[in-house]
Amino acid sequence: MAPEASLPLLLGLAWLLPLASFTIIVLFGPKLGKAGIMASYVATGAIIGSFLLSMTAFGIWHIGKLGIRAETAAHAVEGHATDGHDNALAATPGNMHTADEGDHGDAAHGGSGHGDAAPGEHHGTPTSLPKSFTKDWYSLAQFGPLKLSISYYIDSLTILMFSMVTLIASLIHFYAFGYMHDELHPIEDHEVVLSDGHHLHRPGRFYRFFQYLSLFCFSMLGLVIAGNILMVFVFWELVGICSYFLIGFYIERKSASNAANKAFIVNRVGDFGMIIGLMALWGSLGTFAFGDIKNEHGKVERGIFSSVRPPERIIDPSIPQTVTLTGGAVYTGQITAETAESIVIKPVDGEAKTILLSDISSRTVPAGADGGVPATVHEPYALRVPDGMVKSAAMNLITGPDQIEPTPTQVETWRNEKYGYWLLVIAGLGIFCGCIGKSAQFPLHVWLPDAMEGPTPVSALVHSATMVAAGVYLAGRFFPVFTGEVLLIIAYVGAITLFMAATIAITAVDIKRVLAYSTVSQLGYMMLGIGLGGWAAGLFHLVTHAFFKSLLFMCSGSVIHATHTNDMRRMGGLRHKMPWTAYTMLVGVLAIYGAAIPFVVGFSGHYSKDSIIAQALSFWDLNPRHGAILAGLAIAGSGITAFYMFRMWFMTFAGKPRDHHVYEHVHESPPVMYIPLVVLSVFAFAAGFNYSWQPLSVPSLIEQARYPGAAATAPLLDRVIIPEEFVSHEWQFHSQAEIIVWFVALGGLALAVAFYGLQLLNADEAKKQFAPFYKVLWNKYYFDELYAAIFVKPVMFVAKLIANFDRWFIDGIIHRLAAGAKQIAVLDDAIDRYFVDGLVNLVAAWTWSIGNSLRRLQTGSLRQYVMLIVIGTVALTLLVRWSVAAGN
Amino acid sequence: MQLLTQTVGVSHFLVVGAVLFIAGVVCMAVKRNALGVLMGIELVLNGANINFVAFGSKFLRSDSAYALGLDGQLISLFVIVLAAAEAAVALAITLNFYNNHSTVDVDRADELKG
Amino acid sequence: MAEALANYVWPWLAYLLVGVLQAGLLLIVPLVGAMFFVWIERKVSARIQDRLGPTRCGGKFGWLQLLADGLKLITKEDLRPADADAVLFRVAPYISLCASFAALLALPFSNGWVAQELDVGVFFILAVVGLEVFGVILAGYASASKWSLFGAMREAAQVVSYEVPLGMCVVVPVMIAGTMNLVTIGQLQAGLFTNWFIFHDPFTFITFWVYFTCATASVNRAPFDLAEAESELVAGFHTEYSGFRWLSFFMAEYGSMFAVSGLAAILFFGGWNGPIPVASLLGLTPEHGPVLGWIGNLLGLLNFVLKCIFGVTFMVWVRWTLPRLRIDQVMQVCLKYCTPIAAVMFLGATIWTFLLPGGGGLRSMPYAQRYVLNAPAVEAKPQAPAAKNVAIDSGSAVNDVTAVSRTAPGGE
Amino acid sequence: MGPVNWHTFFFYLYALVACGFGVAVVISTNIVRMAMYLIVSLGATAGLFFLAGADFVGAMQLMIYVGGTLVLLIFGVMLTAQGPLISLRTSGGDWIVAMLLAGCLGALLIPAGLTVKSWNTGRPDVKEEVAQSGAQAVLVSADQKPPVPTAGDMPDVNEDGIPDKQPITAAPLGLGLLGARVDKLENVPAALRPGMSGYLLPFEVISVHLLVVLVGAAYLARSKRRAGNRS
Repeated sequence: MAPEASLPLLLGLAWLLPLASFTIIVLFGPKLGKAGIMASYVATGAIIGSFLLSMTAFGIWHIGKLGIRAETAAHAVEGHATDGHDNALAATPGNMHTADEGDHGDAAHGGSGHGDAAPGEHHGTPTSLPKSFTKDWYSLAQFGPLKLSISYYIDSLTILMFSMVTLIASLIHFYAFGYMHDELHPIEDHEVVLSDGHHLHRPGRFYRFFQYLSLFCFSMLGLVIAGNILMVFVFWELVGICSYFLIGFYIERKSASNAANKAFIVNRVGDFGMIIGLMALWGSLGTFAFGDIKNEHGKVERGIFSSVRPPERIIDPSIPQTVTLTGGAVYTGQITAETAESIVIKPVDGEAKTILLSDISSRTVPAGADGGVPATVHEPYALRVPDGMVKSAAMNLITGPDQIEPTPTQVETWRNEKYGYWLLVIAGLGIFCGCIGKSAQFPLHVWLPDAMEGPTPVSALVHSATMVAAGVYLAGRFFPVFTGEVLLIIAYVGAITLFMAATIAITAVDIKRVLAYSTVSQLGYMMLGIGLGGWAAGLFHLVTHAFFKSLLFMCSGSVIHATHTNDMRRMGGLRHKMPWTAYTMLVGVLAIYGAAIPFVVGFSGHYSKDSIIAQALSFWDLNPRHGAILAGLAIAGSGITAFYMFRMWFMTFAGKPRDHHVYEHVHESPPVMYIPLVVLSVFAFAAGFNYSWQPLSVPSLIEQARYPGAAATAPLLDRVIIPEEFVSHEWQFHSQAEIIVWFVALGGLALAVAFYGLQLLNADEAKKQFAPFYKVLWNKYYFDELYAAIFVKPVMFVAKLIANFDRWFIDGIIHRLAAGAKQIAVLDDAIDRYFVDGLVNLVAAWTWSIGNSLRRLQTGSLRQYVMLIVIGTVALTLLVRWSVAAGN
Repeated sequence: MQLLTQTVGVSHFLVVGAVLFIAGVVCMAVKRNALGVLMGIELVLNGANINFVAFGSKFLRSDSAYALGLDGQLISLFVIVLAAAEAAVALAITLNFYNNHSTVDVDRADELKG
Repeated sequence: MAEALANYVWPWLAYLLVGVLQAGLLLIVPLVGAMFFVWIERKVSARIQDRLGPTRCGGKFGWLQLLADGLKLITKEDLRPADADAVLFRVAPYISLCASFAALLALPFSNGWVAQELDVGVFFILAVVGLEVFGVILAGYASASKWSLFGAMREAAQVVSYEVPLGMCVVVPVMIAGTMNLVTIGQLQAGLFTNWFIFHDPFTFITFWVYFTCATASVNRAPFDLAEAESELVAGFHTEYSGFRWLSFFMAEYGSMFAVSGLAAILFFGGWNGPIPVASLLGLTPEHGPVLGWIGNLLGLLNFVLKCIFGVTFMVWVRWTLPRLRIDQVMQVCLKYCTPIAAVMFLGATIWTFLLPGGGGLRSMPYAQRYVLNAPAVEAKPQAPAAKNVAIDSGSAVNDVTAVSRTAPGGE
Repeated sequence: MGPVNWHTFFFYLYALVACGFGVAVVISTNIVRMAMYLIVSLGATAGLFFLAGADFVGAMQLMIYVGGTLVLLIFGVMLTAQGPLISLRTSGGDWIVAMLLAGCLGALLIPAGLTVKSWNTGRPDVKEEVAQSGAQAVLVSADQKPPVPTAGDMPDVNEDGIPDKQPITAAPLGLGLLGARVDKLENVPAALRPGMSGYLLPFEVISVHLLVVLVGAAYLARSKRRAGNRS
């Protein structure tokens, strides 16, 4: 079965399996086994099934790639030669990426090969695998230009996400089976005090938890496989609602329900921006689809990507060109139209002529001002404001009442005057707003720590693989659409987020909150990476982080499961009691710390974080001002990360127990819980490697998904250049990053050891020393208070006003109306009873009496009837005769 | 004797039909015996039939172009057949009536009188 | 004939004379025929019972026996029960007699020798023969005697129910001939005896036997003579009768026997046509002059009467051979056997005639050609030589059949 | 006086019999006699039909009506057998009323029959009709067009207007019932002739109706003697 057929099938099944299990559990939840214990089997089975399917897709993808590699081996050599990085800036991405599919394996590039063949530029061999498969599965509706369809967009990134999500989700399902074990029995919730002073007693919700998990996985997978942004939005919201359900799993707890509401509402803010982005895109491009989809008429409809970064070379029609044919004929004139196989040239004298590209021996374009390629020539896959945006921005410029559609030349000139560029920026910003909300970036990060109210497996899922990953994933997906300005904003948001969250994490004492803030800051890293043009780096970090963060969360969950508390101040020395948890968690900590022997080997976090830092450095190199801030924040963040992570580990596991009462009851978690930890720790260690056999290395997979084309430019800002990513693989940036990060992180580690490991310094004194800072950090920069003051209180006030208005004014009117209606009804009733009914009864009485009198006519005597008939006949005939006689 | 020398026309048949018809009606009206009533009906139908046939025949009238032609005979055929059917049902009813009341007096059949 | 006579006397007198003459001729059948048949019956029954039968009066074979019987019956006293319904009692026998006599009106004794040629002759005869039972019922009722009443009731039930299969059987040859005019039917069977309808196809062959059974029943001859079942009801409906009225019942019975036999002869046995068309071979046809035509017709008359007598004798033979049936058996024979068989035969004959190649189709072409097929008139089809013969030796009465083929402008 | 018109003569004969016995049916009180009178009247009516040139209808009349009335008679005998000749007398009032009504009806119907002039006498053109129709006129030839009356439903008549040969009506009637109106052929263009439906549908309807009626009659008349149901 060909990949273009098998991949959608496999992934689609993998996507729908959790939905099936969700449906089953919804329908028969409590009846599945005792207290719904079978629900976990169903859900786990489903997710494992989709994991296996994803792995199969993974395999198929690589087999396809290997085929290509085999037949492109020849190109490998000079391909390697051609993409020497020094000439990369001048080289056009097109020819630069043609041949280097084969050499992702070389470690010289820090594992992340760059670029991949563009869809159009494949060697058309049967084994060649296109960059991405996209197609409509099912068209929901078509309203004029608005086409709603369920489609898929599958490239290596999709497959990678599928594998990662399903793997982690399966492990979390296993883990949750142990963790949620209490829910099998009726629960007495000690954190809920009813009005009568008793604790809440409720039946267990085991099956419901797993039903939510299944829905969650379904939504996430749907978001990943989505082929158009509308579908993305739908599943985006589904993910949101699932997180709402799961965070508010202990719905009776005030804090839990508050947290759920908070998460949901905060996400709405982001989604509002996202909707704006959607509108901007659709209103100007008229499509939701990512890639080019061949519609039922066999006509290829341009997707968002290819309309923002057109794959063909476009030349300003206003510039005359010289075209030489193989026959020797030479034409000079404007290119009025250019398609994939032919061009239409209009000589200055004479009429337009269509020429097949195959006949063309050479095309010369007059050089631009700077002697290089003229500015008016659009290279393939370079960012370009789509005509739609230009038109919708410059509509009011159309001259003449009769003109409806502007001419290509007009469009071209408007585009050169930067019309519609803002629309593109707004679209990008809108999409990014959604990402901010989902992955808890700087202004909207407040919901994530509160989300700790949910059961720990949920936190693990939310924080590693699904919810927050969605934001970064979408940012990565839309990377080709973002302009330089947007990218810069993304970078700033990420930097601020990572630093702020890291600092807050220093002072947190709730073990899960520490992890939550570390998640926020790591997400900041990813955003920073993407914003600096380090697309692959950001997504790479997303993957590795998914592994070790889920590991960390599950470990903390295991700890909480044992100690029944989140407060690290009551823990300590637990490593004696629960070795498995302790050391797997240590692996996780090392991974996020980025521990490594420089240039030799390291944990997964090491590679991903370093590639981000390297990108930051290369950015710094190109534009010093912004670069200093961003790179500085990033590097500092790594140090802080090291500090608070080790602080957490020491406080939890090292030293001697601070709360003996807790310590007594601590016990190692059951195997079903710590076996997933082991598995994950392996991944957390190894996920970042790039192997000589590259298919399994994450970066190369991500590279295969890269959308070709030069980096975005920021024409609105002066002197901001987004560097190409492969630049950061150069030795200088690369080595710099590794060394700097290594030392900074080591510093953080040393501090942590000093404070909490060996107790050389007293944390409380430091607390007093930096009281003001501490206060600010302890209160999380007063964000919640700020929002409460700015948004919540006014809203409450207005709501009260409106409520009063409603109660007194509108209700008053309605009550008056009701009273009036009642009166009318009474009157009406009287009329009905006495007038209408009277009338009807009168008629009935008449009918009855008439019938009664006519009754005697029916004597039952046949012969009288006969006589009556005769009389009737005679009378009738006489009547007719007389009438006729009267007639004439 | 003047009567016998001129040809007969439709009118003569009509008169005969009328007489039979009236006889049938009176028969229906005065007979208390259900069978008598039936015979009255037969007479009435016959009167009607005579009219039809007379109208159908073409040499009974001076303007034979306007005669019914075969239609008259066809209709009278239908009438005859229907009369037979009617007689069958009526006899069956009478028999039932006789079974239940052991008489055929139609005046006794007035259970449903108002 | 009437026209011919009208040249000499007043036309009304001429008509009167002709009418009287024809009636007289026909009366021979029930009056003389009845006596003759009684004699035959006696002789045949005697032979069957191994006796001699009447031998005394008259010559060797008791020739005069029939006359003696007539005299005896006429001179008998005419009795009437006291509380009989006088009028009906008197009228009843004459009704029967008139019925069976009227049946002879439409019976062609020879080519065109028919008292009143009716286009619906078959029908007419059936209807009139059916009327005979009327007198029987009246007699049974009027004589105010249980036996008579029972006999009458049986007779009524029997005859009324046997009308159904009888009609069905008669329809078969009518369908083949395409007309109910007995003369036409007879002419259609002219020629060799293979043209007789009984040999037309197997179905007609079977039909004839069913017809004969039903006819025997409808004229209540043995074994269907329950109306005068001597062993059960003294003498059935004519228990109270005597003398000439009794005689007229018998004349009616034999007359109707003659009528149904004649009908059978015309419908199945080619009427006046002999097995071999001697007349037309000898040229005794109206074409060769009226006198020869008359002689030919005389031969035809002979044929016909012989056939009728054969039929009657057959009935007599059956009577003295078979035992009498019970009333329920009679009904069974009628409803369970004759009716279905007749229906099936009708179906089969239809299929044979119209669907089978060489089935012959309608024998009377004119309607078929001019109206049904709506096609130009041609001579009869080769499979139907009878129709050809019609065209050859068709007498004055045939013209209504052949005229079309002469006058119809083909396929307008 | 002119020559007696035998057609007329027979008409008056039959008419007298029919009317007389019809009235006799009304007057008589004995059911069996009524039946007999009725049969005679019906027979006379059949004769009238023959005179009107509708001999098929006449035969039908004889067969069906007379047969049907025969059954009537039988029932009359059976149902009035016990209590010999019981007759249900009718009150004089009924008689008077009925007679009044009969008078009204007669005053209505008989004049109605006599009003139309063209109905009072037979065809005046009989003679030339005979002259030109000749012996062949039994079936219509297409060159004859109405209003010249066409044979097939019109017999030859001699100078006294007596139909001396019965017309052929059976086949046209049968064809008419089967859907081919041979008597109307001349008025219809040849193209339409196959499509002339005639009376096929009514014929079928009547047949089904008859079947249903017979079944229903058998059902009604079946003997269901329930104990204590005899009043």
